Amino acid sequence: MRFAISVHGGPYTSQSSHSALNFAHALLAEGHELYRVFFYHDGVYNGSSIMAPPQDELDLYSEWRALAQEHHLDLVVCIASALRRGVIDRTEADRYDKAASNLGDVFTISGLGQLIDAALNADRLVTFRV
Amino acid sequence: MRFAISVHGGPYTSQSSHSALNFAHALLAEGHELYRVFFYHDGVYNGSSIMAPPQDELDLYSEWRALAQEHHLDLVVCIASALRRGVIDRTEADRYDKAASNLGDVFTISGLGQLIDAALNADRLVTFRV
Amino acid sequence: MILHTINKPPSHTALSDCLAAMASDDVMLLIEDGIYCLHEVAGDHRAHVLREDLAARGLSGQLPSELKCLDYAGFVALCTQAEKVKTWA
Amino acid sequence: MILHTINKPPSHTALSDCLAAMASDDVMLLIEDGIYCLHEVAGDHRAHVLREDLAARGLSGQLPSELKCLDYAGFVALCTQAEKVKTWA
Amino acid sequence: MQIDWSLSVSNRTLLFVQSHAPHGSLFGQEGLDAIMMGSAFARCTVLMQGDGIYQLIIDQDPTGTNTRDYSVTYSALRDYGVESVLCVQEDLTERRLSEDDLIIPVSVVNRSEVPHILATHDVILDF
Amino acid sequence: MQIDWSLSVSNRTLLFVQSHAPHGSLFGQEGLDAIMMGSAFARCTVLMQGDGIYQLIIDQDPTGTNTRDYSVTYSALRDYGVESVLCVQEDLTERRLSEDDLIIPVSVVNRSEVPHILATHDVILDF
Repeated sequence: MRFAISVHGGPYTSQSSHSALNFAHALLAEGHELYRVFFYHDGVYNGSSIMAPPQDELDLYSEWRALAQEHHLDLVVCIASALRRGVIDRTEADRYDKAASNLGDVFTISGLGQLIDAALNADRLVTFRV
Repeated sequence: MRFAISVHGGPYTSQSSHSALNFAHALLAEGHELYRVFFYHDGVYNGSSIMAPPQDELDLYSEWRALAQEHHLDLVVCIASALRRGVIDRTEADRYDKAASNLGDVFTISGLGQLIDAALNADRLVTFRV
Repeated sequence: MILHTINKPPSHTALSDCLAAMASDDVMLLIEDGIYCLHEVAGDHRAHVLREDLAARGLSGQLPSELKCLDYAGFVALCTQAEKVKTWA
Repeated sequence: MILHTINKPPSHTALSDCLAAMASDDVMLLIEDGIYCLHEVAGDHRAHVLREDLAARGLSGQLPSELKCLDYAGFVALCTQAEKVKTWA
Repeated sequence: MQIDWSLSVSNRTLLFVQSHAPHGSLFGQEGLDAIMMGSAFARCTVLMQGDGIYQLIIDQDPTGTNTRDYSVTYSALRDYGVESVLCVQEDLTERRLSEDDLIIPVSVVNRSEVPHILATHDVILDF
Repeated sequence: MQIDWSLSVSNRTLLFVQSHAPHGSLFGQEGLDAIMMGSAFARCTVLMQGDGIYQLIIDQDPTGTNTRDYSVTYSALRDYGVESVLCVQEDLTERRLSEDDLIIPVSVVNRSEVPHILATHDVILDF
């Protein structure tokens, strides 16, 4: 079955990122397809490549990165949510004249159409909320 | 009277940053002293200099920056909260081998001792929560 | 005298938690989404509402006449009159 | 058949909102802080709890015997059996 | 964004559920952004659930809070093809609100009808 | 961090209020960090209020959630000089908890005593 996941909570701040990651692992282990993970609201902070969590805590960014590379996942951060929260790639940094960018390389910035597309084209949309 | 403010919510995501900013303006206008603004939990995201909010919305980062420069404010983001959430200055970026830093120049990263110091040395601590 | 701030609607426990913890000479200020508690605190002489948050939520016309309405300067003044601030969220 | 997830304790409205919106053949899964609702849903044949979240909160020993306990693989299976997922937070 | 409606509109129906009060958090505003986007691709229904109904109160003036009055955007939903904005009678009553307090006409349903509303849409998006 | 206790300990008393369940959010864990820091500079009391009492449930095992079991850190509070961890009898009862379910000994107070607790500390830090 084809799943899509939407993540609303910021990493560490809310459990939703941890739960979404665990759920993604489980569905892939069961042989299902993960069509897309769409990061919305504070979920976009998951895309930041410059988080430095304590060494005895899960490194969520590395976890998403490893999972995405292993399974060729489509990890999308919502552009509107991300811009106002300061999660940007090089292109957006240039466009808005910001001195740095922080989006990790396995994440892409895209519009809300990607959420709607996932809702319409996946068999199941599972949202992890704050 | 000497005030201290603690901000727990992320910019835009929760109203707490807007409220704290409005409260800071008001107390300074009334002639009070603002000993420190301590950003904790998601409040540390206020220190990101790479947010790009829509043009018709308040630019919280610029607002904090202008207020701090006008009144020589001590704006402190909690180091433990900030590191795990990816709000870091150049020093921390180097220490943790991160490709970028994003902390604005009117903010400083420091420890929780700054919150306790503010609680003990200000006449009033006002917290803006999520 | 303690100033208690509430920033959640009646559907959360903030209001009832606050009321259970307030002394008779304490004061309360509804801010942010706490504004929606305005009917619940009507008649409580300790209750205040923040004018800017009230207007933002479109409820200026529903303010019970006995509720004291303050702007941010009044919020600051209330903090100076109270010995400390307790927040309920 | 709809799968309803709840991730807040009984002090929030998530549980009562969910119960009011559930059909008799829907199912419910307590996740995250929704685990703390386990006593409130005991006896409801539609209720399930997520094992990992239950253990994290130290309540494995308090699980009412009639409540179905699932791991993440079971959560995934429940999603496939349901037509869609509704979340309550 | 250019949309070829004849090609892109899906047969699946989307139910958007707004459950948060406005201004205190960004959930409502970002949820409405998602509704607008959804309306371009599918038939959409909006359910203002619980505290979500507060988003529709008329005459919101957030000048003093510096947040955004996005409630006016709800008035544009009809132009986007969203014909059905629902709210629950009990949610209104508990909050001392009536339809006259709202910025747009809504379809008022009873709480007992919510299970049917959830059942008759293909996908639910919660905010 | 080196602390010269004789110089730095304040006369003011701090009341830390923990009001969130653990794991679902980071408030409890970061609140406890603040308590530990506070204990180095002042006399501190901790009040586990409402859902905050859930933080003290014994035998939490977040291996499967990948969150952190910081509840064990509460056991160290006494060594940090924090002698008083309070909780409210009604909060326990409503959550079907007893003192035996908790990882540390607590001082159980009645809800009616909370106003006095708030009144008798100089500064309140809420989490």
